[in-house]
Amino acid sequence: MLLQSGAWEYIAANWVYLGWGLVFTVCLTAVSVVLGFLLGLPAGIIETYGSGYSRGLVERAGVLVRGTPIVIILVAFYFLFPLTIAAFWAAALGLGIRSAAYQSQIFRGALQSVGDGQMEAARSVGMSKLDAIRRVTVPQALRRSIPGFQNEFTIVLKDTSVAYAIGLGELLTRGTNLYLTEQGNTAVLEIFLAISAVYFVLTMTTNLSLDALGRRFAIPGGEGR
Amino acid sequence: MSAASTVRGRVVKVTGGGLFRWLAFGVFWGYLVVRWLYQWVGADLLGMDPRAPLLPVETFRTLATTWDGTRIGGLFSFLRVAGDALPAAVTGTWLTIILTVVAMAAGLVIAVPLAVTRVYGGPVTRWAALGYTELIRGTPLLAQLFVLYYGLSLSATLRELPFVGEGFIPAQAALVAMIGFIINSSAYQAEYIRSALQSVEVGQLTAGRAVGLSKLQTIRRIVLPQGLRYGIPGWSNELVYLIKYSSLAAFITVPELYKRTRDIASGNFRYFELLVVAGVIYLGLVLSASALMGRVEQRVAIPGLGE
Amino acid sequence: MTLLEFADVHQSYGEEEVLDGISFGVDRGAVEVIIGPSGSGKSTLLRCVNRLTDIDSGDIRLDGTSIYARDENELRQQVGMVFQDFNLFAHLTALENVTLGLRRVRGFSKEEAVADAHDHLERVGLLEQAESYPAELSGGQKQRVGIARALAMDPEIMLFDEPTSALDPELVGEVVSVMRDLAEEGMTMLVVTHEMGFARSTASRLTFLDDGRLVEQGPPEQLFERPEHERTGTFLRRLTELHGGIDR
Amino acid sequence: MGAQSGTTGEETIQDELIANGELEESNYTSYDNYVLAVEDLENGNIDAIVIDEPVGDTFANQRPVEVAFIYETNEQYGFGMRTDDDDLTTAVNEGLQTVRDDGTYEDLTAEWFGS
Repeated sequence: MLLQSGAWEYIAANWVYLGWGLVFTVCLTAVSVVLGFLLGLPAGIIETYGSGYSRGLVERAGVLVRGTPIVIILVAFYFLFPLTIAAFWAAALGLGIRSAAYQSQIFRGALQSVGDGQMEAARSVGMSKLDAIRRVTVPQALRRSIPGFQNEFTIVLKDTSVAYAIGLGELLTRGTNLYLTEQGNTAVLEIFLAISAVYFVLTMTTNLSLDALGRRFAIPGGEGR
Repeated sequence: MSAASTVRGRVVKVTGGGLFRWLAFGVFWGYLVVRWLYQWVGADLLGMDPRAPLLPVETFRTLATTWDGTRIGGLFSFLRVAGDALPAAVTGTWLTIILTVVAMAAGLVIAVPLAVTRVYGGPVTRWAALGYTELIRGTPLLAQLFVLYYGLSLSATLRELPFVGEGFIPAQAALVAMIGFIINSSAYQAEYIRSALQSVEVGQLTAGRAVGLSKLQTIRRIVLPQGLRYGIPGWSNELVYLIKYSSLAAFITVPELYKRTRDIASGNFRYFELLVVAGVIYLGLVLSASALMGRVEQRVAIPGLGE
Repeated sequence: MTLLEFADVHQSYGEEEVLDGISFGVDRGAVEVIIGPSGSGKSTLLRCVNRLTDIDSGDIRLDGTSIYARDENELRQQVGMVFQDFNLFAHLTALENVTLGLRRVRGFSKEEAVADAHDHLERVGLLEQAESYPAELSGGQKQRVGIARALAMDPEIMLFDEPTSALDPELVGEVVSVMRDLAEEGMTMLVVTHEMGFARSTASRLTFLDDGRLVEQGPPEQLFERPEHERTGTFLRRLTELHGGIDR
Repeated sequence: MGAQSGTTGEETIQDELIANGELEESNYTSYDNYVLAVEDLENGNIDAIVIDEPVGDTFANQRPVEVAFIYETNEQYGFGMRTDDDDLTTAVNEGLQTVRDDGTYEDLTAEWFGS
């Protein structure tokens, strides 16, 4: 199956349609990663500093979510949610909660790598445990989580493609729809190569920009990277 | 950056006490094995329909109707639907396991030389290896599967090969998925092994050469043995990921665990029951893989290496 | 007048008895130096005073009231601590390391905190390094910031947990001189150290701990020249060979 | 053989062919949607698909495929609604009735479903 020139014109002609798919993918990624952070950070803190009961609960929930394929989580949110939420929010919720289960591990690892010395120093000055977490260990852990966060960001970006399972109009689903039109099915290879190229560019740019972010927040001379 | 931090999230930590855990694994794998043997061999021997459920589904059905409207009735109707779906789900689980195991093994065979070239190769080979891993890791697995299945219609070519679809060899669609997983997994495994190799102290390499070992010997005898141990957490995490991501094969018509349960659900609309059945089996596979890798990590561990 | 008092303090780690009935008092303004082999429980004893480590039985009293009868954060405002490996807040500058406690614990306003912090940094000779991050400071400078951070809480007693053992030999002097100035200003100090120079010249009393028990206590001259217990003598002789000359 | 999962076409294959052993279960593939099924038919991955007659006719005109034969199941087309949604049901039925009375029903059927 050679790459025919007609195919590229066909894709170019539909760039608006695909363009909106790209917007969907980027928005879905952003919302899911933010949701993952809002749930993942507290979960990570509880798993590091929490008492037996709350820690056990968060750990088991994390194991359950990390042990379930993302496609099942998405379909579950899409079909089982009593309120008729749009497919976008079902996907965002599903991707967000799964991302939280992984981000909690990133933050837990980072908090533990900050070391007990910092917490003891803060407590020895008379700070409460909560204050010490907010002002001393978490700020340092956030800096150390940037590589893990960067990794997670690109994973969520790629996993938005699984929203194909619930027919959400993101990039890959629209690529498939384009392929399934009458003229489209001769351009199938070109369509999926083009879509893959877009994901590749997206991943590269996010990696580069997060690298820059990491450097900007790095503590001078420090191992805070 | 230690090997662990490039790991895509942590390996699923197995919680739960010792005895309970082994009991759960025993029941889980016991049922799977019994079910498989029944389907392959047992059914013909006993002259029964291989797709018939072993669990007392009929009794669940009657109990569900007698207690209809109550909580217990709901439970039994859940068990009936789940019981009905288990035969197909377990057949699909076999394919899920095959896809994962083959892709991990073949992926490793490709990943080790890939990683070694990334760290020790010449400029050209190093760039090629980097290009391959970054390209595969930069695009979604589902897109890669679509390129292989719909784009290249690889399955049409595979279909002509004599052994495809006979006996234990899966049909062409599954082979396409397997190829896709091998390529995808080899890139991620190469990344873990590359960062593991780099966390082996430089001193080890110089020490090897100082003793007179050639570059290749040093890599094989000193750097790799240590590097691969550093790589185990990453590798076992990739195994857990692949078990879950194998569910994407459903979208190129591969009848593995997820596709079979979803097809049943799209027929009887009992999405809750079917998602629970699939979810529980996936969780069982993931926790077993984590426990197994945890044991491997302990047995292979050398004191003071890789903390 | 006794400021700090240990009353039959017991503490064990698993079955191992780390502190086996320690009782002694520390007078206000005194410089109590605790010496002994590693694993003798000296650091553990120190960490019990600000409740970073709990005890199994007995009591510790500060200003006559038990440290367990009050809020642990309030207790720690009165008990400053300097750590062996500094534990400065890695993401904050030297100045911020000191102001954090002033603002969050003592409720100072931003201006008050910065002014007070500058005084304390000046006191330990690090005013110019106020804006540098810990990773940009030498070991000696880090430890002095640690001292300034603890002093900023205006504590009644200062605990020093082997303050110089993580330092290169040539940096020990700058930290010991700050500790000496503090002692002269009348700060009550409980110091765990191997610095025999400091112990001999500045300590008002030496306490020799071994195997979780108080073996001998007395002024430096007595323990160095005429130790009552043979174990004290051998320990001190071995230590002086290790650390070279006596007066540093 | 192929069909869209969850359709009556799939049911026919399951009940009429697989259940009585005429078709090996591994030789049946279900698809997310029937267009993917036709694609695989064209690619040669499967030999035949079971699909609704009108859709089959449209594909036959557009693609290098043909309708082998019609298997009469006298299924009816209908609208799916929530059982407790009475006012929607009455509204749809009334609409259907008016469309049938003024003849638009025949024109649309002719236009979309051919002869």
